[in-house]
Amino acid sequence: MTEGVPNMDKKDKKDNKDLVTLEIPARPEFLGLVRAVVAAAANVESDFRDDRDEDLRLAVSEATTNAIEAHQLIGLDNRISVQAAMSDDRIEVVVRDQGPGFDPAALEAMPEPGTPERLFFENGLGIPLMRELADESDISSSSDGTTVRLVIYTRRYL
Amino acid sequence: MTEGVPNMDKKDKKDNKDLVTLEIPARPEFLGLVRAVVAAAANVESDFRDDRDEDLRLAVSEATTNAIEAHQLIGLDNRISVQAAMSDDRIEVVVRDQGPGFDPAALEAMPEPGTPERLFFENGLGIPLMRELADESDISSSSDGTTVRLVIYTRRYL
Amino acid sequence: MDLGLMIERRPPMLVLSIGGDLEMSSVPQFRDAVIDAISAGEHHLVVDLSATDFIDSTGLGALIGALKRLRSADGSLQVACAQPRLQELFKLTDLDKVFVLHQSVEEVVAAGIPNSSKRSEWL
Amino acid sequence: MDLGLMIERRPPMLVLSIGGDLEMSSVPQFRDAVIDAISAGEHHLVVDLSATDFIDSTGLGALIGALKRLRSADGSLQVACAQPRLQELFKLTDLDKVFVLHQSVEEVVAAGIPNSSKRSEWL
Ligand SMILES: Nc1ncnc2c1ncn2[C@@H]1O[C@H](COP(=O)(O)OP(=O)(O)O)[C@@H](O)[C@H]1O
Ligand SMILES: Nc1ncnc2c1ncn2[C@@H]1O[C@H](COP(=O)(O)OP(=O)(O)O)[C@@H](O)[C@H]1O
Repeated sequence: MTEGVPNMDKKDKKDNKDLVTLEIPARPEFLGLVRAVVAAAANVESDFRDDRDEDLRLAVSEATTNAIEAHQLIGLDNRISVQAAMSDDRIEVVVRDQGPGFDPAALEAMPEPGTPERLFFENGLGIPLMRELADESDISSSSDGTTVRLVIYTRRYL
Repeated sequence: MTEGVPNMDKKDKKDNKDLVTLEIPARPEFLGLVRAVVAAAANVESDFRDDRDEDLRLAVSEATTNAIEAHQLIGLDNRISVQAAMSDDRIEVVVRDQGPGFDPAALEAMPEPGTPERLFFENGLGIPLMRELADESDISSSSDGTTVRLVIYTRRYL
Repeated sequence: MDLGLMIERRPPMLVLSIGGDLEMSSVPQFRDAVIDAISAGEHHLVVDLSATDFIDSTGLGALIGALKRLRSADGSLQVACAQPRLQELFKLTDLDKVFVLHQSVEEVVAAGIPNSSKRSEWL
Repeated sequence: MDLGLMIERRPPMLVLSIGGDLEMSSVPQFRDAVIDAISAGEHHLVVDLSATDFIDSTGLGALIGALKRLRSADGSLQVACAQPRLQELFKLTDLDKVFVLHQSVEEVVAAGIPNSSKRSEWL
């Protein structure tokens, strides 16, 4: 049930200079705040291209939306944590929730676009999109919660 | 050395629904992020008047500037924490540092404006200004650090 | 976040312009607007994303939901979106194959209600 | 944060316009600009706050510092600031008694270099 193990705590201890942590109530009203914070944090000392700012905002918003949904699903009042670690050429964002967890490997594949079945899928777009936008992404999930780690570079190298 | 005892931890336990916490490196480059976060947090569910947004941004910026200076003074790498608790008609912001502390009661009074002495005071404007802008303000300081609590209402009642 | 919704009658169509963010916090308002339109007899909607600030997978999901609702009422949903960034987002999620993206509301209005095309057979 | 500094010669004055934020992170850049101006022989500065986004006590302190530097070089510092919010800030800190706030750079330029007034005796 683990796809890569994000480990920012260790890094945190070695070098806590460019680390911004945000905790928000698990409510969708705070999504815009999360987007604003990661975009601002990214650009404090580096210069992210506009398209990368947008990739960052969207990828982090997807991860945070899922975290909020996870808490709401089990009626958990705890807050969601978003941590951003900045270095010259990238930002690494870790979104943590204490929801019920899930198995990322077992997510249903989407039906082909342009088929009638596709129309029944109003959901399930978030994680594929997040993975597409981020240069690196790991999801680590257990019954204690889920941690999503996303890395976005200042420029698109692909 | 204590002027009122901020106690948000207790409140935190009772009702953590509208609490936003931000931790930033103790560097001035992050001041703008703090201002943006408190202004955005304030307006997530309440409607602060423009002048109150400005009061909030400035008062919190003053407290955070002092916190950053306090860490820099003793070469402390730890981060500064800014906590915002929102309710219908107000926002309560607590800025915490782990700097050397000071005695707020012993701050030198400023010379009269319009006197030659005044010109020698490039400093010492921050705390009086912060107290003037906030509807409530407490500073609690010890050798373990300083906690500043500021309350701003959605409207000015004075 | 604010949906920034503006509604304009362009008979036989109804234009919903989104000037803010279409995401988890604003999707309920968008869904209600679609339901209200359908019950008021408006079955041909145009969603105008020209001035939209932000849209995520929840917002895209809401567009799919609206399309389903309108199809089952024999209606249509068309999208006006000239922002390259948002066009790319539709492509990334393969939704450019579900929605035809028009350059502007005027383009949609000029073209009129879509014929039952090849696409509409299975959508 | 960005100071957003623009420098314009308006002989015999030099205008420093601040289009961004004047606070702890940008004060060093402002201070350097003042020092550079003085060593280039420009002793009559106008600080234009018309487009300034944000200024705090550290920024106000830097203005006082600049005034001190210029006075000891027999120069002058004048401030153009039509924003009511910033005018209020000068009042709150009693700095409206240290600086004369002008409505615009044009107003300062038209008035010319200030005479050694009553104020200049002790400033
Ligand atoms: N943080 C999380 N905690 C628990 N379950 C999650 C989390 N993130 C994703 N999931 C599960 O994975 C599914 C797919 O997520 P996603 O691709 O974002 O689409 P959507 O959220 O629209 O369903 C979700 O429906 C949910 O069941
Ligand atoms: N958080 C703090 N930690 C330690 N000392 C502080 C703190 N806040 C204020 N002080 C002390 O109080 C003094 C006055 O602060 P202030 O009025 O903001 O003016 P300034 O910061 O410009 O000196 C500071 O110079 C500093 O010595």
